Amino acid sequence: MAEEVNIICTFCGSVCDDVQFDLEKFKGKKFCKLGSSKFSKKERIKAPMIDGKEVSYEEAIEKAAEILVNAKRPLLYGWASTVNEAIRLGVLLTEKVRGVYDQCASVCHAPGTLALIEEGVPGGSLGEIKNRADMVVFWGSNPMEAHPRHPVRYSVRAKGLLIKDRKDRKVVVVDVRKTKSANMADLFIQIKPGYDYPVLSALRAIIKGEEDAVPEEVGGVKKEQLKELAEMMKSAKYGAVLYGLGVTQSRGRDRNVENAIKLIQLLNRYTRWIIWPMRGHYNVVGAGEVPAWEAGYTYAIDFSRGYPRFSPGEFSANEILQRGDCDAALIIASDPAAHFPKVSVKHLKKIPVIQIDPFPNMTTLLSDVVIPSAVAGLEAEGTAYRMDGIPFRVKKIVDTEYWSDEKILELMLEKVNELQR
Amino acid sequence: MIEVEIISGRTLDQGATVEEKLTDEYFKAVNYCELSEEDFNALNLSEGDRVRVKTDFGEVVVYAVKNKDLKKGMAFIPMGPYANMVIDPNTDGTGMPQFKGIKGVVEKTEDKVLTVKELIEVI
Amino acid sequence: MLILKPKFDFEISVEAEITPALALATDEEISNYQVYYGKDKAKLSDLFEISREGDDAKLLLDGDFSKVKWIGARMDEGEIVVKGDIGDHCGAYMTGGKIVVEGNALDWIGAEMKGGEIEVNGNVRNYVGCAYWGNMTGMTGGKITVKGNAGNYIGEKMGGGEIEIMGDTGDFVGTEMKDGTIVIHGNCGFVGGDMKGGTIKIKGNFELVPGFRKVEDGFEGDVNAGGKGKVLQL
Amino acid sequence: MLHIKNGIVIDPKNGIDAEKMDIFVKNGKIVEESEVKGDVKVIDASNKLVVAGGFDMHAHIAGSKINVGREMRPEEMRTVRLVAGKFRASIGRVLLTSPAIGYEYAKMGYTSAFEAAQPPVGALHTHEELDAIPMIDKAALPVFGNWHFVLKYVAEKNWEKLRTFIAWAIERTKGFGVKVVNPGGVEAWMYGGNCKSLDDEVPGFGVTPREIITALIQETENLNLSHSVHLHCNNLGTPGNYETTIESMKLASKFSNDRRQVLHVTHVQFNAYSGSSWRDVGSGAAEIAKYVNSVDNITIDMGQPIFGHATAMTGDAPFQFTLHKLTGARWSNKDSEIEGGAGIVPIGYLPKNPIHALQWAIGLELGLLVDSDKVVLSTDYPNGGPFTEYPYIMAMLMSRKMREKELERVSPYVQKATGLAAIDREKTLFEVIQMTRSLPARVMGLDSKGHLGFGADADIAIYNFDPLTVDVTNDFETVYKVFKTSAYTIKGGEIIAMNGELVKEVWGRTFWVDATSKVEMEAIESDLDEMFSKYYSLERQNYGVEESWIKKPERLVMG
Repeated sequence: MAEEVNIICTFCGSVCDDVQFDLEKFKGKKFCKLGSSKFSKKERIKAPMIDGKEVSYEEAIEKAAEILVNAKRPLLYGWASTVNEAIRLGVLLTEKVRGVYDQCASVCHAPGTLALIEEGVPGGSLGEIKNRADMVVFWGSNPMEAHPRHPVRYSVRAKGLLIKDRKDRKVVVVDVRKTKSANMADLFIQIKPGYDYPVLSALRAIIKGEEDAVPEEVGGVKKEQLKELAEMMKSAKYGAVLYGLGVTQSRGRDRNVENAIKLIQLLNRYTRWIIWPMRGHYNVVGAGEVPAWEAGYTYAIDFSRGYPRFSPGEFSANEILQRGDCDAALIIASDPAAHFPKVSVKHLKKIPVIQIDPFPNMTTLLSDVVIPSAVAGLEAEGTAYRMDGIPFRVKKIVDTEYWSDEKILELMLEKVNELQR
Repeated sequence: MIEVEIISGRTLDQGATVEEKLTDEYFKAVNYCELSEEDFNALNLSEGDRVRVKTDFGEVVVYAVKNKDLKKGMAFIPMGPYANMVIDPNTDGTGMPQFKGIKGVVEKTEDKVLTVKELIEVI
Repeated sequence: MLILKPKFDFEISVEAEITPALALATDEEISNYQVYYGKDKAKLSDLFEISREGDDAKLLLDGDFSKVKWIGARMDEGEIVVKGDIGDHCGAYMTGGKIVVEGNALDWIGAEMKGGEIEVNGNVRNYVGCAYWGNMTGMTGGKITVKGNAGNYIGEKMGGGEIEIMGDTGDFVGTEMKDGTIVIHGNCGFVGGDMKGGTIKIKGNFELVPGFRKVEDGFEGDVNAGGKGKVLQL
Repeated sequence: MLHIKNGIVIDPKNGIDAEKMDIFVKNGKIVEESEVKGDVKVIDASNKLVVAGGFDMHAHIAGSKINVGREMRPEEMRTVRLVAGKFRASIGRVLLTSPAIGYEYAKMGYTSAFEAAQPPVGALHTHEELDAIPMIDKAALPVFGNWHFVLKYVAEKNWEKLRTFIAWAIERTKGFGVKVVNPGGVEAWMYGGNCKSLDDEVPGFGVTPREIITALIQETENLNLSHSVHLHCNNLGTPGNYETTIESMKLASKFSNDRRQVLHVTHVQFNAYSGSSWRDVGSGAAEIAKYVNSVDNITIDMGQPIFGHATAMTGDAPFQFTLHKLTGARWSNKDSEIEGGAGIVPIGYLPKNPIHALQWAIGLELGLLVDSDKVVLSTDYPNGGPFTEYPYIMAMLMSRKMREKELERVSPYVQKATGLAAIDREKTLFEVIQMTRSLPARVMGLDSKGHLGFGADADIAIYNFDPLTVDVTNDFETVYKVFKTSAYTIKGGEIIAMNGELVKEVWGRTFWVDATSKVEMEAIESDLDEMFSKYYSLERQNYGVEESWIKKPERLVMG
């Protein structure tokens, strides 16, 4: 008899928790393509390594501790694909070695955090979108490729309290290109790359009744079409703007999000609207929440003075690397060598790098110390926050010889304490 | 040679192979540039051809792919090491490099597409 | 006048919150003045060669200071001359005196400054005269002049004073600005955006965000903020 | 083992008012002298005040609200309190990081603080943050008043199911009691509305706040939970709302409990306004005090504003939006599954602002006019301001002279809109100790807290202050200063702080209440399955918090 267990998917920010996993066949029901690849067997980092030579966990961790303690300003980066218990130890470790804590959001949704600082975030949980949203706008987000089950479980086709059918809900996609998600929309609005900000300003002005201050065309969109969208938004009973990296990684970045939030604030004077980011990694929310309660900020945190300071233009990983402002790095649960611009990777190649990850990746190729770890949600348990902040305890369903991130960091913190004594 | 505005971003295949970066599947998932039909034809490309993508920030050789949904002048490269050779690394003080909406040029080339491992060597 | 020269190329950034007042301190105080070099606290003399010429309240920073942050922050009088480039936060919160940077400056120059004067001969990066994260008002007084180009967020949330950029600038010039004047001689990107008051004068091309109405001498807005800011052609 | 020698003890629960006596501690408990032998550490408490550790029964110290508050207010986080070394780095102006919360309470002689609003679906997050707060004992109150299960069972008048659901929910959230925030009003907010009176109908359910509150009191009493219903009233922050508050209190009139109140009404200052608009707004504190003093089944806490920075954060989502519109400040909102919502808005209380001064005066009126066995001292941290200013409130309550001095710097509007200036009453030190120690412990139903009798937890604060010689009405500055930092804070028998300096980091317990043995879970099984599959975005099997996930849980079984 094959044993089936419930698992919580640890790939994307949707954190689907309705998957039944067959341990014998090593296959899950209800997975999307991303989930089934996450929970499939693939090549692992075989053993801890120092300079390419296999060593014990203890030796690798000791070496890592030495690197961190000897650095003037180490960068500890990643965290989005591990659990809160590990992240918390990571924050403590960064504080101990007086380094810089940064996490994957800084190349993902951190501009949303900056917008939160400016305007707050009027949001809601995914269940509320499912239950109430009669209009959903995907702005610069492409769930069909980045969060494949989001439309079914939470947003487009999800049914709930007030929404009984797909027809009860209007779906709009705003993007600079016709994505796969645009195909499922009732309305697709294509804007010129880099013109989210003015389009949002125009929508606000129209909704406010000041359309004479809006030119005939904004960001490649005709005023008539903007008026149509504004009218749709105003007449929705409960709407949700779900924005993605199309907004945060292009011209305007945080100011785009800030402007969208101002639009939502305005709309709430007429009806109910919420806005929420389509967060990428399964626990990138935790990678910001944990440091926020431990150290006051979500990312780009410098501990060099023994207390936390925040400055994205100085302490985010890419600024640090491009300025050559760190002399060692610990990379955990992420792959900056693949996901950072060339000039940032260049500095990473120059300094000692410690990597903690289950899988070999491009960062492995430039790391001096490599420490393989267990896969959270499969081989290790712990807490993770879904994109809407709802906490889950992801599960351990198979045994492994690999150490969990938590165990690795616990020992590393211990070693650092010893070395500093 | 044509002028384009480059967008990088997630694709399903990129996501499905992201934990297997040193495999051929990942290589295939991220080593191409989508162009509009018009631009694709203007460069006299056929499937399997390579293009050199150049911006103020770097250049990279990738496979050319035709995408009927793209407007003329737009180019899409899946997020990853190839896109990152040409995107704008400047964060403008926000910490976030500009991964989307970078002006560049695309031309046909006979040069080969570097593997992931070769790519990191040349950085 | 106190003269500082970097002793070596700094591997990582240095934080040295020094003002012209330091020039009036004793040699020992100057030498032992605490600065930060990564996790290590350092003495000023560990990182810089220190010499004096005369005894006026003036600092001469001779060399590459692009990795040195917070120079002139909170200064209230005296003068600082930087012979090379300068790092972030130069002249932040300053209330008086003068800073001349002969090279380029990084981010946050003159952030939240209330008075005094800053001149940069080269380029500056972002957040010129801006408000720090979470704060409501940027610079409220004084003047910042940049001969070269500037980055994004120039004079955001500005509450007074003047910024003049001789070259080009990036996006979000005077966004959420409340008062004061910004003058741009070159081209720039997005201008305005929830501007409440103050004046922006631009000589080159610019992209005014929706929310402004044409008035006699230029544009007024942003209507989204119920603003009466002015954007004028120089 | 500890021997606290020659201290001047005030212990209201045990009727001790400034008596010189010795206290003995063993295994984290207060014991008789005969039990303490051998290696005993002696603390000389001569001429010092010895009291139980402070107990903050209503503060927002953990969970998504305060954390979003931190995230949206970096300007709050730039105050450095402690550089990392033997202890964690600790920062924050009014909003504090988790380590800072524990440290600041400890430095002030407080040893327990309860999180007053736990969003049920976010319970695990709340517990993670509670687990990150060192030094103190903790607990959290899950929020019930807009939860669809509650609305449904009240509509059906199915009390067995409601009772069972309460037990289920408290167990799943590892919560402590029944918190109710703007009952019905937050559900109405999902449609852009609110419930401003007790008889406004909740859209989609046909029930009223009156029915929700009454039913929740009834079933909380039937379960005889440690703590009563803990109510944040409807119509908060609105002129004229004191009438809604009194009306809500009257809903408790048919219930009683020998041990404790049957209704705790929280941060009443925000619900004690008379008048019909912000132009003629005044104080309704006297009327509320009159009512509370006339009954024996209601307690309140003050919700005292402190002049300076604060952050409004409540489960009262429609109120937070109103506040945003009123002030134009940043606004965060969170609609939360089918459970309710929350909002966050930064705020500052300015002495010269007539409304802020009014709020300040009303808080004090409540503290002065309500009997000391019915009103707990609170700022509703961080809504009214920092908990670190409790000593200010203590001193103000005890000194008319200090109040007169403070009145000089606030808006004169206070003179005409409140009765504060005319109040002669000065609370005694005994009463203030009662309001900060024994009463909150009683309100929460924790026998081992808030006093120094045998068997009590050895949570003790010692202050450099001789109550027999200091004149609290005239030496208010001394009083304020002394209560800011304890001479000793002892937690579970260990010295954790001395003279405002931390000595040792300890980790307190998290209390939670288990009433599941008093109900048959079968009653709601199929409802749970149905509601989860239809309306939640997560699986029922993945909902809730297991005890093993909490650092130091302490289960209180309701017999």
